[in-house]
Amino acid sequence: MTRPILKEIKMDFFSAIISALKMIVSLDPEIVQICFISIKVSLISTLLATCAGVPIGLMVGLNRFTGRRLVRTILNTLLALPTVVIGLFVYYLLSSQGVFGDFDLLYTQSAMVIGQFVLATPIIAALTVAAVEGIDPRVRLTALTLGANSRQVMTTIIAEKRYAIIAAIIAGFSRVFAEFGISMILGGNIKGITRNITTAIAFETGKGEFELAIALGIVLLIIAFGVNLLLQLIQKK
Amino acid sequence: MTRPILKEIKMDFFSAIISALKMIVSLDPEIVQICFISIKVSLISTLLATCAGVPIGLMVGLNRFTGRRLVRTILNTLLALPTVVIGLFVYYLLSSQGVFGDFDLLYTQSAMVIGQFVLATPIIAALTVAAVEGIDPRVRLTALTLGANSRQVMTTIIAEKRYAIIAAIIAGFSRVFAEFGISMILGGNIKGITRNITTAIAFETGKGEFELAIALGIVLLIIAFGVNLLLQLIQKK
Amino acid sequence: MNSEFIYQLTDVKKSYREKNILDIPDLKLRSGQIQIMVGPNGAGKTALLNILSFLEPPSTGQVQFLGQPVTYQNNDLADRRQQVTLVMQNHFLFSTTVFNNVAYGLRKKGLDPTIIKEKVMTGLALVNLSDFADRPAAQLSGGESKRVALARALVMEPSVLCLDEPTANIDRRHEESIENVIRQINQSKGVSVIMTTHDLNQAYRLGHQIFSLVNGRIVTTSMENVFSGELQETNGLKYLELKPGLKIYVDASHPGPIHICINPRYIILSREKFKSSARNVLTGPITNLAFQGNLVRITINVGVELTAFITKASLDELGLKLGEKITATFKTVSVLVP
Amino acid sequence: MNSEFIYQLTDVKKSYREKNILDIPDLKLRSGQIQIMVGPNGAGKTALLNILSFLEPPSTGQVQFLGQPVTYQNNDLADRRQQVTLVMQNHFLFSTTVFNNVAYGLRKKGLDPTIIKEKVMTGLALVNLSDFADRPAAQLSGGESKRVALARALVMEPSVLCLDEPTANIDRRHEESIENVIRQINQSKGVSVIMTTHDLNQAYRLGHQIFSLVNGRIVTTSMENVFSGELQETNGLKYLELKPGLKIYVDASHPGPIHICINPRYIILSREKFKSSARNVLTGPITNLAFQGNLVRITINVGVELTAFITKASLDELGLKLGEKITATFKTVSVLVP
Amino acid sequence: GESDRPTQRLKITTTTSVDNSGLLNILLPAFEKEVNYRVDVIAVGTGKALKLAKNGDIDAVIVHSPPLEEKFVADGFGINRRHIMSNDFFIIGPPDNPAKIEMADPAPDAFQKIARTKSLFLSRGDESGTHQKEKSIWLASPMNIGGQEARLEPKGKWYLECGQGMGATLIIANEKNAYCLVDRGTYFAYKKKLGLVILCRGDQRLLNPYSIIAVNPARYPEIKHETVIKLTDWLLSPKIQKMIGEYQQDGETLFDPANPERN
Ligand SMILES: Nc1ncnc2c1ncn2[C@@H]1O[C@H](COP(=O)(O)OP(=O)(O)OP(=O)(O)O)[C@@H](O)[C@H]1O
Ligand SMILES: Nc1ncnc2c1ncn2[C@@H]1O[C@H](COP(=O)(O)OP(=O)(O)OP(=O)(O)O)[C@@H](O)[C@H]1O
Ligand SMILES: [Mg+2]
Ligand SMILES: [Mg+2]
Repeated sequence: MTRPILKEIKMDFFSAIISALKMIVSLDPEIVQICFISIKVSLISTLLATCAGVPIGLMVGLNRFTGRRLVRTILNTLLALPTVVIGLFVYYLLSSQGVFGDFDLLYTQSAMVIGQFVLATPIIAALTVAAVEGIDPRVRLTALTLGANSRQVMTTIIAEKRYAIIAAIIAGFSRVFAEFGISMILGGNIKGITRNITTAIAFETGKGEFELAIALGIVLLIIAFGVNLLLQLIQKK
Repeated sequence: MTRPILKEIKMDFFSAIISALKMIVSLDPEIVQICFISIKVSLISTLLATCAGVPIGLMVGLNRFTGRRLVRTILNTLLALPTVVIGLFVYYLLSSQGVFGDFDLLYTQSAMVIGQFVLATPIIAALTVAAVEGIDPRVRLTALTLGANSRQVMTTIIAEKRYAIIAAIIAGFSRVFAEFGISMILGGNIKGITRNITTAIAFETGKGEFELAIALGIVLLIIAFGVNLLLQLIQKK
Repeated sequence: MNSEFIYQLTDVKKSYREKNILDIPDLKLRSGQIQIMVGPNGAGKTALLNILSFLEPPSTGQVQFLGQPVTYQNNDLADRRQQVTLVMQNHFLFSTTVFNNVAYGLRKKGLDPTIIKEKVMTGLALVNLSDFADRPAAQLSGGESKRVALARALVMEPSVLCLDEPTANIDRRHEESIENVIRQINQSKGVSVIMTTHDLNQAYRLGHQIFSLVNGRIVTTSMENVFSGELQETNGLKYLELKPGLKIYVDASHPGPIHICINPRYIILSREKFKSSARNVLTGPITNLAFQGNLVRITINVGVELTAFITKASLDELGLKLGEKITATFKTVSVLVP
Repeated sequence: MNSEFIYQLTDVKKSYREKNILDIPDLKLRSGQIQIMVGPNGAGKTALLNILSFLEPPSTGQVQFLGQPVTYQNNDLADRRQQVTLVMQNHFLFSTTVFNNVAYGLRKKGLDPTIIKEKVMTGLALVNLSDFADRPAAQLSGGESKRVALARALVMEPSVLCLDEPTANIDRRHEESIENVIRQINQSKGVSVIMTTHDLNQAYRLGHQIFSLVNGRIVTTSMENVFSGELQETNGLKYLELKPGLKIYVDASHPGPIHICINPRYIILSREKFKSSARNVLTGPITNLAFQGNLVRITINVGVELTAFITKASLDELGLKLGEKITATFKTVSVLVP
Repeated sequence: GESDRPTQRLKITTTTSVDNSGLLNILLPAFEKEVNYRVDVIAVGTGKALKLAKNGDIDAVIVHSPPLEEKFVADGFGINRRHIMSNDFFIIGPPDNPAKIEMADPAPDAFQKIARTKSLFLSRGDESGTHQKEKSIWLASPMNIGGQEARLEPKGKWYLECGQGMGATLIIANEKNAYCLVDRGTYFAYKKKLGLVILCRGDQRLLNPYSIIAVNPARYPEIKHETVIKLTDWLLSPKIQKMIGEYQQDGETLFDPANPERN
């Protein structure tokens, strides 16, 4: 049971950055695994949340229906869902007594994905609403008069507001990538299976290994930076 | 020193909502205090973060300078700052050996405000960037040609993009209102002083009082809803 | 199926809040023609074009398109919108290149890329912007941008082309070439064109039919000689005083601010004043003489500019010259109050 | 301080990427006048107005404003912008009410609310939109919206008013009243007006001075008779073939697509063809006769419409009538190739 | 609110198990009044508690990990370590007890039975007091099943580490039907939710002693050392010790008073 890096690095605060870089360069298998789990789970949940959140956001942001303002307020309110509460809520659904107990999903990456999906969807939806709400009405009219059907009008609106919608998706990704409560409750921080960067950070913090925790936090930020760069490249194409 | 509500309510999952309403109606002094601390700390930190984040967002979103794309990517990356890492980082600053150790701020509401400020500022800034980046260039030109100075141009841009900027502020508020890591590390979950809704939820969860934790989560959402309604009223004026 | 008319509007009204901005009891538009709508700002021209291009439903009333009533259900509208393309007064270009803008509608149709490319380049050539294909749409001048919007509509080859002030912001040369394009697609491809303009000369040059909209109502007169003012009454005679001493007698019931139109065909020109039942008799010098189709358009400065149409034969008979004084006579009842 | 000229531009160039869109070696604009800039789409009119209203700096060259060189430092610009107001071609209204839009600049000046209210209502009255104060700006028709933008600039009472196609989208009545407003603030308040238009009649009606911009260069001729085409050469003679058989001989060196302008003052009209050194001799019927200030503007259809200016005396002498055939003669060197 | 309480404050950390029991909420108000101090209780794991103490950010710790405590004192960070109370650990597991451990088994033997049958075992794996205790039991020689040689290492798919607090660990163990080591207080707090039952208890090695340690005032002069000493003495006073022994939750005694011999 060796954890060469996690155990041996003891450093002072200002060398945390160096050790973070060391961690990345060293490619310590445990760190690599932890990062991989974080990235995989967060990307999948963000992807799913995008598929749900962007259409919801478009629907609420573009249509005028009664109760629209209420729906918007509810979406905004859901931004304040604490991860612990989402975690507990999904826990009840997935636990052996729960509705989906038969699938035995608790303490798996799938459970984390479900929880993070619940977390990210309202974020992406609410920010998509903000992005498209003030859109020039001529975008829709122009698309319609050039023969676009409803679906095509939507993709046109997305294309016009691509920067703001990608910002919404980035905000969603960042939130789930940095969240901790859901991963802890639904993943269980089980070593090698559901231990991701944030639960590892909490774990090291609990042990009093603050510097190591901060170094892991920097690793997380470096990865987030990489993902952002990637998104920006996609966006430019 | 009794905690009638915190201790006595034991309920099944589906009655959590009812107990949440009961909590609010009953105005149990401890619950009231916990909610008050949450609201007070989050509002102050959001206010400060708005004062910092909106100008930063406007600067980055509206000006074309070299390295702008990098700054934007960094802002987006900072969205992924885990609260635990912020907590630890600020802890080092405020700890008795830290730069600000003399102020003895650790485990006070001020410490929580500082941490939450660090959390919310990049959120508000990044979403403000997204809001103003695609702004019609004529807004700026029209303001300038009507004799507006730089500051007045900014307020005009804010007024034009008010919905998206308020959405940014709401996202910032929601994030700090629902966050837990900073409150825990910097506040210490001290009863009556720094115990807010999220640390109370974690506390009850730790004791196995899941239903109570969920009920508290619902209380949190109800408060968030109220704050959102309020913001909407301000926005409409 | 009666497709002599592309549109038949019955009792169509459009209102925003309480304000009624369109009120059209009956309007039939023939297919295969260039129909031109004129009228003052806020008359409802854009609102009517939005209804004709199925972007907005009327508040009440029925619209028939090619003999079929329009139900304003989603599928119905999608089909119809494929056949009608509108170039908005305040057009919008997507934030991409000129090429992609013009290709937009063709791509939504799912055409083959090589065909799209061909059509787009043909379209850009029509508006003289072949070199602009790769330019970002945001970097065009006002007129260039408008012409791209026109090309984008033209490549769609719709059955009906609605144009809301298509040559505003466009220079004279291109105005002419765009007029030619409009004429050409109307003649060679049988596209029905419905357009608005504030340039009456353009309307006469292009239109098979011209109709006017004033205060949301169709008026049958042309839009020459539209004046507005406060209705006044002295000795039972109702009139509008356009300038001190310049009165136009009208036959109107409701007092207050009104628009009036004087049909230039009903104005009689003579070298001398003559006694008649006509109450409006105004004199002034000729300031403009021009051919207008088979007619001659004569502008007389009677304090305001008054336009009259006469035949070429009358022109020769009267031997009118620029600068000559002449008298215009018309009856109270030929002053239209919409 | 020499304030005879509001602007003096020296060697001003503006380029986007590598493309040079303005190239003005020397331009002086007199103060207190109405100066009108005409030119084809993409000529650089809007780009020049943006420089004159200090919204964009030139790429190179010097701009003097009221005799002072403009440094393009922030403070400098803020001061100057207070004195110059621009109404953009593609104007923008803030998403608030009409009143707030018109009040915008006054509020930024920090004026008293009652004064603001007064000025705004006066401004709205000028453009005939007094009833529209409380309407959201988004709910206006195209022309109404443009008029609000005009009112918003007028209430600022600037020293210089730049107007980029102020009457595009505006109906004839209001066009006239806006022209009157422009004339009036120029005369009574001495405001210098610099405006663009594609309507040459308007330019002649309003302008103290008219100058043309073609391909980013100032040309001294008027914008009547602008043609474009491919320069061709046969037997050493260079010409533009506007239509089959309709050639205009020019004196140009660089081949390829060019614009040409023929100054209508240099066109000689005669009933008969006469022998001369002038190489361009074209014949056709008169299609339009009109007064233009002290001159008479005559349009002849020689295959394209050609405009000539003659004096009233010549008109009487020649006794020209609508429809008559007449010959236009002009020299190769009087065809300007900017 | 904050205002009507003394502004002088004493900051102590305690383990979550003590905080969750509610014991200090009952005890401390009397002390606060007596010394006119506000006592801020910060609940964190043993590792983090000692770290905060090392940094001088708190005045005293209440922890339960003798080896770490000894090291902490030996390194000069803390002084005046006093045993104030104890409770004990249980080995719990699924009722069908696949490893066939018995109530009276010595703890190391029970663990070895689990290892041998490769029954699922969930470790906290977080270097907490409980985890330290668990590791020491894995290292101890079993008595009835072979000797030192026969000792199996906790390794393999059956041995899971969750790195979480006691409560969360219990919940996971319950979902997974795994064995685990749990302290008395947390077990009773969660008992109603659990299908797991106590399978082994009573071994001396399962004793769980809590101590209070003052942060060394020589290192951090700003520490409120005098008050910490007062608190320590007060906690060890007969009246308070009696209260500790009598404190109950849901009908279960949670702590035993201090063993005077240890101090
Ligand atoms: N969304 C709206 N809400 C309320 N009123 C509106 C709205 N849109 C237009 N109007 C009003 O309806 C009337 C007709 O507008 P419309 O745009 O059809 O005029 P128009 O004939 O196109 O004028 P223009 O020549 O200025 O373009 C105007 O008075 C306008 O103010
Ligand atoms: N941001 C830009 N980047 C590159 N080219 C530009 C940009 N803006 C304008 N142009 C080009 O500069 C030229 C001059 O543009 P400008 O808008 O000044 O023309 P204009 O004379 O106002 O024409 P119009 O009559 O159509 O309004 C045009 O060819 C235009 O395509
Ligand atoms: Mg219109
Ligand atoms: Mg322009």
